[in-house]
Amino acid sequence: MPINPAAWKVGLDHYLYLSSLLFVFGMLGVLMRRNVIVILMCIELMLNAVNISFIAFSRYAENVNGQVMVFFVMTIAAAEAAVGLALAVTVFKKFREVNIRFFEHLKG
Amino acid sequence: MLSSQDFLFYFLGALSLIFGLGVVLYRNPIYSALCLVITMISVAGIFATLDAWFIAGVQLIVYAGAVTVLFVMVLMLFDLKHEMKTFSKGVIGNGVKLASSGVLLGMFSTYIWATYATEPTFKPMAAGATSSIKATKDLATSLFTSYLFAFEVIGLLLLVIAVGAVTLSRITGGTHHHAD
Amino acid sequence: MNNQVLFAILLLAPLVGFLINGFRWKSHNATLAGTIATAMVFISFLCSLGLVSQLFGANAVPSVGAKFFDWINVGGLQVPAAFVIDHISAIMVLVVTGVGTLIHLFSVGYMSHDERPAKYFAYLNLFLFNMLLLILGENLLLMFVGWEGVGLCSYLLIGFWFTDADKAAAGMKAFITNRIGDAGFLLGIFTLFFLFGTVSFSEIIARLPNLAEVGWSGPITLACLFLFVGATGKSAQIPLYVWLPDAMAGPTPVSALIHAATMVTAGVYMIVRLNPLFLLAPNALHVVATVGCATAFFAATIGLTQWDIKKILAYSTVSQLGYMFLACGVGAFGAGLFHVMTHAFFKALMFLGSGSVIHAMHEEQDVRKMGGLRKYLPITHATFLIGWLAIIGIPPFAGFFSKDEILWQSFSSPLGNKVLWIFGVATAGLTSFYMTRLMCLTFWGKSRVSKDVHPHEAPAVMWIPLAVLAVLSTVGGWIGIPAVIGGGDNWLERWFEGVIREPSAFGEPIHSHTLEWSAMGISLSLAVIMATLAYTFYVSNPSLPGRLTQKFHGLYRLIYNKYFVDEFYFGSLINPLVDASKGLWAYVDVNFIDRTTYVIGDVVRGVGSTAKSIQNGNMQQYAMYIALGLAVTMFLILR
Amino acid sequence: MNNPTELISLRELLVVAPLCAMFLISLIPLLIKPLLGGREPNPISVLVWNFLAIIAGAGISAALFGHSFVKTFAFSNAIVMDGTSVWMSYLVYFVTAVGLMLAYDHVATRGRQFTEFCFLMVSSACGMLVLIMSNDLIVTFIGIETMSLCLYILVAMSREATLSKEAAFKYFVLGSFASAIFLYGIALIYGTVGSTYLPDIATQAVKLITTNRVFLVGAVLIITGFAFKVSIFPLHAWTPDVYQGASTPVTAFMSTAVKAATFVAFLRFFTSEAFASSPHLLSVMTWLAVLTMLIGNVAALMQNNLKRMLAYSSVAHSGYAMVGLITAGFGTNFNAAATSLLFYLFSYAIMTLGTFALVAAFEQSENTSLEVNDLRGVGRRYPWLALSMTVLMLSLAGIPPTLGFFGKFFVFSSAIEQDMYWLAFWGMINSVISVYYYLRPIVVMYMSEGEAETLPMNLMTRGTVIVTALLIVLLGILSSPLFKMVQQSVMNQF
Amino acid sequence: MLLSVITLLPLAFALVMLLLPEKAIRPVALLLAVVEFALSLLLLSSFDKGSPAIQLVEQIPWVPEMGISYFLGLDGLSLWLVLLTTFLTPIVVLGSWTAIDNRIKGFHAALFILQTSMIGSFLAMDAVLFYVFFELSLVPMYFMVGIWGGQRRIYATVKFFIYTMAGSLMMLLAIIYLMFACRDTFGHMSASLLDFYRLKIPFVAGEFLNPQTLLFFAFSLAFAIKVPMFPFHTWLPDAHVEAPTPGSVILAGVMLKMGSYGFLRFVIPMFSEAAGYYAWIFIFLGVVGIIYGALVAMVQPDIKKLVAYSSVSHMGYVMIGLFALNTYGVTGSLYQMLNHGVSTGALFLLVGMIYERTHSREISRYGGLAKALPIFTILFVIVTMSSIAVPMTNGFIGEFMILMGTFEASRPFAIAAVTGVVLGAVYMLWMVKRVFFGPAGELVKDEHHPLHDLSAREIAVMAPLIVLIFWMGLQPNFFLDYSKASLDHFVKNRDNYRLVISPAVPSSVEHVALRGEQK
Repeated sequence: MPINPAAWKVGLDHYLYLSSLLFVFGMLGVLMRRNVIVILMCIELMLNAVNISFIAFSRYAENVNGQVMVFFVMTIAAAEAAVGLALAVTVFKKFREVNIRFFEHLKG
Repeated sequence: MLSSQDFLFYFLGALSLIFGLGVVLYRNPIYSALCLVITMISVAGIFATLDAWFIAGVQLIVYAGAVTVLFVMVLMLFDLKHEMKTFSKGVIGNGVKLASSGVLLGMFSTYIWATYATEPTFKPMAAGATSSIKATKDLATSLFTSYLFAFEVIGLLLLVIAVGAVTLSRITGGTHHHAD
Repeated sequence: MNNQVLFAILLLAPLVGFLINGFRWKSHNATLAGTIATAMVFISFLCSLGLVSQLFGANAVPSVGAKFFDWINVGGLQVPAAFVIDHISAIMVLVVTGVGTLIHLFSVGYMSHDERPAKYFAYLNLFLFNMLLLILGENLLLMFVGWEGVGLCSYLLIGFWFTDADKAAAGMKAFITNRIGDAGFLLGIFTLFFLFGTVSFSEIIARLPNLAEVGWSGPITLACLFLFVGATGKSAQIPLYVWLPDAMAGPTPVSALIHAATMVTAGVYMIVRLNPLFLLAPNALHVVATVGCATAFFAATIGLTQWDIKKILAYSTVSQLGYMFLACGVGAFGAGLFHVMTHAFFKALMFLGSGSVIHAMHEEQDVRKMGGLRKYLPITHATFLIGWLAIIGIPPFAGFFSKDEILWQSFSSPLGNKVLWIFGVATAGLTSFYMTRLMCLTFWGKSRVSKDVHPHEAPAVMWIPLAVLAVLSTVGGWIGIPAVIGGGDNWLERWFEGVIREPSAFGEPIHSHTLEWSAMGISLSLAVIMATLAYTFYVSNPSLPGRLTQKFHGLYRLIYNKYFVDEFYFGSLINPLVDASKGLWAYVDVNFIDRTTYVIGDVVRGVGSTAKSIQNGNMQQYAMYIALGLAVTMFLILR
Repeated sequence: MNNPTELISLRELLVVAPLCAMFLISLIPLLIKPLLGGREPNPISVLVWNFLAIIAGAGISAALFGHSFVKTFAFSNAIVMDGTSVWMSYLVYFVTAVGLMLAYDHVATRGRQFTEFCFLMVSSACGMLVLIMSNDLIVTFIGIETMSLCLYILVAMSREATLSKEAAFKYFVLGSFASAIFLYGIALIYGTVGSTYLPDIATQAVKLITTNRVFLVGAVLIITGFAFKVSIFPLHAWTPDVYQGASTPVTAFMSTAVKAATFVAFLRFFTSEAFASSPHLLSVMTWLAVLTMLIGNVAALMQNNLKRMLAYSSVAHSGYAMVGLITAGFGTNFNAAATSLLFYLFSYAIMTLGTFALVAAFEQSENTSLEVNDLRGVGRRYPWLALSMTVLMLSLAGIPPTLGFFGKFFVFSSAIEQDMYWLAFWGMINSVISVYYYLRPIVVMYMSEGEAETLPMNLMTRGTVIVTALLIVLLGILSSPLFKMVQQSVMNQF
Repeated sequence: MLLSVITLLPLAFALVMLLLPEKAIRPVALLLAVVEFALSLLLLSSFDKGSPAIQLVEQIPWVPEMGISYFLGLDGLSLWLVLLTTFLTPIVVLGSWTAIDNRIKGFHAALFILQTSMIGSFLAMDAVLFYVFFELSLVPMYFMVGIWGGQRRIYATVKFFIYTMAGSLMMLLAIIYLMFACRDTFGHMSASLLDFYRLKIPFVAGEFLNPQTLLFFAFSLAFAIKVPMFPFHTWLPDAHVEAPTPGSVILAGVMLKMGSYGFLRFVIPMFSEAAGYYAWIFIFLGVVGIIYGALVAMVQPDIKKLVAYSSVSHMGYVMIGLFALNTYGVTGSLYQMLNHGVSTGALFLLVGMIYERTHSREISRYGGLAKALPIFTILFVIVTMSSIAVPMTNGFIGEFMILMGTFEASRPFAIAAVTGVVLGAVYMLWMVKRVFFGPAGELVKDEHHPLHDLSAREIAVMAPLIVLIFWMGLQPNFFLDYSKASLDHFVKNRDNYRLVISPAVPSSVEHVALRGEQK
């Protein structure tokens, strides 16, 4: 990124960088954390990252649809969180463990 | 010369990134949860800098409010000790994971840069559009016209999820004894 | 009675006999079976007489023939089931049916104690049917049918007492060796067909070009050589003669009929039939002459040392067949056929005689255990004596004329030369030596018969054929009395005019009565000398041979073991082939072709197990695959 | 997008009528349950209600759209009802009905929560319908989510204690991971195109695909999202685990319906021929298809657990379907290719339903994990089941004159029509490999010694097995009418 | 109508088998098989020898969108193979009377399904229909070997199935390609052979990557595996040895012919240039197969395996005859297919009979059988003679023709092939000697279960075959006259081969517009 003041002027691209960075953070979390709850959190993080680009694009295109989508995404994210946590509870009740390394009965 | 809005962006962006990283890195899930809250708040702030006031609000309420609380509650429910093995083991595995994420990030940013770095920054909002009421009104309109169907399906989804979550919570284990 | 019917009866009578006896193969009644069989052959003998008679007299026709049905019609290949009797096949058909009848008759007595006589006679009739096909068939293909048919029958008859593994092996050996010849014959047929577009003898001969166009080599020569390969197989010439001595495993009448009188002469007959063709291939003729001469001499030497009465006769047969080919090779086809006839007489006689001897000695074949049988078997001895005189070529017995004709032709013919003649004469000497030896050891001298054997003369059914054959081998030669002796010209030559051509294209034969007389004298005197020599060896003072063999021990062992030819074939050909096949099976089939399929399977399984191993239940591993896949695909797509 | 004045018209309601009808009727047993004081109502009644729901849905869509395949947009073009929608919705109805029957019979699913189970399955079907009809990426996303979230729960709802929970959780995490990626793709597409409306994307793509890399990135992300749902090679890893862990009826349901619905959405996304102008995209997708077939088959080769083997084989089959998709997306003769793909989905769905139904028929308790060798002696004891199984296996292997053969035949013929010989060649090689493991159950059933143990007398399941086997043979021999219908439904719809 | 009846009736029979009670099955099956044979004899009367056209045609659109039709037709090439099939089936039923003792229902059902598929593949005039029957025939045979087979039956049957299928799938690709070639040439998709023949497929001599060469080899692979030709024969010995007697009879008698018939019907006429250009490969492999098969057969310790390898050798003759590409060769090959069907079928039946008595096929344990079982011996020797092509048996005509054709095509190969005549005699007669002659072997002389000679049923099984052996040997014209027209047409117009339908009926297939117009 060229170091000239113009480049520091915040534009659409900055928001997109931000969102992709956050997205990748979330992805890394999913890939590397072992605690299922944290994994769920990281997924939420990814969704948030996506939302940033949605809003940025919609602001950029003067087009409100992006915000609508974000609205949907949030709802679905909430739903996912609910189901995910419910599942986590069920799994925990069974395995007494939230470390995903314990869920490897199915393989091969 | 950077405007206040730009400073705000950098500040919030840095905040969200740092705490986003925190979510990933903190050994203790509780801390992760707290980082998540802060990240979400800062993301809400970023929404605000993009004049999406309503969404920012929703973000605060739904995420920072409901969802994270849910997480924390579940964590409390499990009341886990400070767990030892936080990250996946395996040099190669982690190497690949980091590498592929890195490559992805690289590609995202380069292509974004290639496409949008040269673009002019945001046009200033049209007069009157600054009032969040107007924006929210537009949002509502398109939500109930162009996206009516999606909206309805979302409703259906929520209902189903409600049922499903209840069901899940009341699942009873195997009636027969398991083989192993 | 028209010829069609005559031919039909002539051919089908033996077949009917075969079917009758074949379907009552279980019966033990030798007399009945024998009578049926003999009657059938005799019927066809009569028919052949009836047909041959038409070639004589005022309104003589050159040939009589009959066509029954189309056997094969494919493209240009038209093979009718057509048969012909001309001056060549007339002689053969008479010999075959006539001698055949006698031998059938003899068998009635010989096989009286066998347990499956009906089967035996069925085979014998089948053989005659095939032999007639061979002789009368108007085209190469029918001849080939008979050709393989007689081979099959000899296989069945040699292995008649199949419970003895060696006899079965001998049959197999005969069939397979013949098969090698037949392969050559097939190729010959193909070559001729694609040369002349037909397989019919008459048409082929009609379409022959003259020597000038053909030149001394080329496809015709190739065809002749192919056919000659067939002949060597069937007529037991070098290198395929090995089956004939073993073929003696069969019942003795079979040896007489098939392996002396008829089948083995088929090769000669085939060459004579195609003589105009062979006259276009002088190189082929040279090969024929050389092989014939070599076989004659070679077999004769082996004959010197054998102890088994039938083996001696077998080798003499090979040697005599060599003579016939020598004749054909020098272009004296008439002489060849002449010798075929006389040889049929005296060799059948001697085989049957030996048969009666063996019968009398209770299946004893070793001449060392015989001797002095003259007083036990007077008739057999008398007839055998005639046969002996005939084969060593004492005038006026049959053998003399034919053999002398051959020797003279080999000397005088433009295709002949001195070397052939010298070997021929030498062979004559050897022949008279080992034949005399046979006589001495079997009939003369003092008896070496073991006490518990009481030789007795054969019944009439067996000695009558002997008598008849004795007469024939006495007078049989007189139809071919050479001009020098008979004053008048040779009847046989006139008979063959038109159907058998002279090798005149290669130059003039030598015409000199003095030379002919002296040649005759030389061979005759040599025969007498060798005979007396043999007599002194084996009657006057029997110790001589022992000392002689001591002296030339190595040579003796070499000859005694038939030059180790069988061993050579086994060591150099058969065993390597079997081992190679085992190798092919073990290494090529199992370890290569089969293995490759396994290898492919293993590769697939290998990939499968990797695919299984990356599936290690770890969720984050799966997530990693997703991320990795995403990264890679995106990179590849956006590159 | 249309103007907000006329808010919603009857026509639009009609388009969603089947969906609504099905969903609302399926709610009824759920409402009955509280009235019974939380006691589980009689399962047969629940089943009947849900059948009513399905029949209502199917009937309405047949009555309204079955006769003529006119393209009807609704809700400001968010969804489209065309021939494809109608036909694939029939498939979904069929599969759901069968799934419910299996669930009713199966020990792992028929229990205190059968009502909820049925409800969730039907609502998952609703999600699929949305997915099939959707004409807008965001709607597609919502459809996928509805479908999947229900499935996560369904997988977990087995009575079996350990594996099902594990499977559900794995499925959930990976699924939401994939849908996050999918969503990011939507975001980028939205940003570049300015809309998520598929026709807009199709039109814009022609220009963007060459000029705008971000658009392509978005496309790749979306493809990845779809590929996960239909388990294409690097994203297939979840499939065997989940299929094995889930209770067999659920497996049957999701291995067929999910794949079919997702492939339709995938197809709609690929409508624009613009993608053909990105050569790398084609080659990469070709390789993905080939690898998918290969990995699926060779891994199935090594399995002893019947369910797992079938799971891998279904991976391989989505590879074959992928061939059809590629020919549709990159070929010149879109209709033919789309027809062959849809036909293949039909045949695949029927075969797979049959096989999993058979697996269900053989499961004594919810904990049985059926090995291939457990089929010993079935040939003697249950000749009809064995015969049907044989037919199913041969059909999966693509032996004529079964339906499976014609499915493969059409797919590969459209591949050859587009000169994609390489693809067809690999397909053939793979079907040779696959023969080996498809023959194994037959070998065990008929040719190896041993006695089959007595099976629970679950009529519907056995009925399903036999009926599907019959269908396979009949539709195989009479494949032409089916093919013609699919063809007409596709004709000029995209 | 007749063809469809003959083709599909056995399917109905198969259903009948499933519904019948156990004990009624064998007689009924025999009856039905005989009925089927009688029906098929009607073909001879309704077949017009004179014309090379395909006759008794039936054509019904099947998948018109792809130009696939249910298209049956009969001509001189297929007539005798169909009859061979229907002729062998009753013999097999009778021959398996005691050999198959369990699951008779299934066995006979499989047998009849197999019959349908074989007849169908001989009569199909539509490539896809042919493929369907061709593949379908694998399934019942797979069960026959797998259920009623010997020790290693499963290995053998799976190998057989996969090996054969691998080949035929490449053929499927080729067929599809040709269908589209038809569309590009004639404007409508078509899988009809008549259209395939009319295609002009570009061929570049000497280089491999051109359509005709690739298609040629794709087809050839499928059929060469089925035949099987030399390097692809590995499935055959296993399948034969493990198969039950009736299975081997059908396998050797008819199924191998499906391969050689494929060459005759598809490969050579459709890809004439390629066939002419690459003929030497096939003649070479054929000759190698003849000699190799004979040599390997010679050293087999197991009678059945010996016969199996002899099949490799005999089918080698068929191949060289076909690729001699002249009247004699092709005629001989067609005739040799029938001969091999009869003789090898008979051999397998005989081997099966002796196996039923002693439960062993080890040559070394036999010997002197001729004394114990005279009738059996006589029959066996007769069949042996036919299999080593002694004149006046059927084998001779075929081999003679083939060798003659090969001689015309290429002398060196012919001379090499003639050695097969000798080797054939070697391995068969050696086997005969070791099994039947010599002193009684261990199996023959043990008192515990003395061997009894052939029963009336077994003689009845063999009788028709023996009769046919001599009939075909003595009256080849009777058989060849039916095929002559087709064969001459085949050879003369090889380089643009056409077939017409007679009586010329307007094809009942209206060509449905293509699968969707271009986007």
